[in-house]
Amino acid sequence: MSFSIAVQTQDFDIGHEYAELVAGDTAVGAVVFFVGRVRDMNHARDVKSMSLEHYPGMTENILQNILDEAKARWELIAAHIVHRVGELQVGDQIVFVGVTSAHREHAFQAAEFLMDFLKTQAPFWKKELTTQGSVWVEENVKDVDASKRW
Amino acid sequence: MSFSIAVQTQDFDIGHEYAELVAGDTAVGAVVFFVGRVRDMNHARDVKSMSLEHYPGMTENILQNILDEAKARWELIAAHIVHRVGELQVGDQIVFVGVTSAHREHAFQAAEFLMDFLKTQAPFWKKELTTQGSVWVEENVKDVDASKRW
Amino acid sequence: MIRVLFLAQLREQLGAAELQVVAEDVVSIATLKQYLVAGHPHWEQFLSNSKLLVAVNHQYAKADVALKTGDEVAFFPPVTGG
Amino acid sequence: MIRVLFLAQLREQLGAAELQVVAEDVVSIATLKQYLVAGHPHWEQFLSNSKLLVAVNHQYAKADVALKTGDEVAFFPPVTGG
Repeated sequence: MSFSIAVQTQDFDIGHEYAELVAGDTAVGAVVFFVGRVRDMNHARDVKSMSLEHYPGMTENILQNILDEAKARWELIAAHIVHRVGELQVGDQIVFVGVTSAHREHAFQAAEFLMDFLKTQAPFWKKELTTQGSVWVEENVKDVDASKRW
Repeated sequence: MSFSIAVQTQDFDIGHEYAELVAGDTAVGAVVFFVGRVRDMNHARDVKSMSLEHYPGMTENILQNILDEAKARWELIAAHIVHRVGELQVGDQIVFVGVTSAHREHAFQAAEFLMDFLKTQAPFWKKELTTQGSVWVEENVKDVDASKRW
Repeated sequence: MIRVLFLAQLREQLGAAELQVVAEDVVSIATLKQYLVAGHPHWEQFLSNSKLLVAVNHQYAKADVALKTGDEVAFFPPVTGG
Repeated sequence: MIRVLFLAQLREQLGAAELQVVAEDVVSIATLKQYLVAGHPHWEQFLSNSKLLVAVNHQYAKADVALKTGDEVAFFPPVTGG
């Protein structure tokens, strides 16, 4: 796969993603993965489930831009981004970012960069169904700050 | 498993490690994984295989110390370290570090911290079998520097 | 025609997902906003939100970007994926 | 008795993996090193290496740590795992 993105309603399998990411490449010394999941509590709201909307066409453009930027900044062998949309339950997987490199500092930094920019640039929106009704998730100032360090 | 370490000759399975790490915990919002692998080239040496020695007893102590330190510094839900010893081939997995947290910055930082300290503190030694004979791997100055940032 | 989309919370606030605007009516994002507010005065509070983001043809755009017929313009709140 | 271990490359350099030392003969890591070199002069170049690490009872130790009978002391080069 080398460098690829996917926006999908289906779940993804971590063992499978890992196998695809390292397949046949003996130059890989370091693999870093990030998985984001729906947690049961967000800003003191008791979350039951969430609905994830995106902007088809733009989402893919932005994810590709972010991936290209990471490739330009670090020595990467492969990178893959998967983001789910639609209805998700507590404990469900939302996003996968996997990066491989010869060197661990490149893999770690690229994975953090991809997540920081995905969080602040990619057109996804979460609406949580909580015990107090449905709530659009607000922009997270920590995410905005995190994206400014790169 | 919550917080645990393992030193073993057997291989480990990433899908299984991931499943164990997140099992039944709906507070997990972020999972970060690191996998280190034997790569075919190290400092311009053509690597065929490697032999990994450790200091039984001390290794477990140090890994436990590092894990305790990470728990004290960040809000972690679970963390697991697996390190292999013995004879390894190019493409084999060497080390696994997995961390879960409610927050991605905690998971990323703890995973990097664990790897930086494992690299500079845990008593493992690599001897590479290369096309030019066998070579003890030298201390990596970059690793020492990386461990000083924490 | 220019295709105008409202996404996520903004769609619910405006009660509109999409509309078509004749290209001669607008020359930039800024004038498109004025045109929309002229037709729907109660949209002003939402469209004047300084946090609102705008994309033209699937890339982020500033208010002074010139628009032409066939363009797709989207207005949406700060993103919250990941 | 104190159990003394030499690990990894140091074991190959000294040609020794382990030996036992009577506790009265040594009082610290520093004097243990002197004792070892007195018995094996060709070990000096390896045991005087400033990068050499020392552990007592499975924890890192400094040269002035006092030793007692039953202790396990290990000398080894910088670690290279991960």
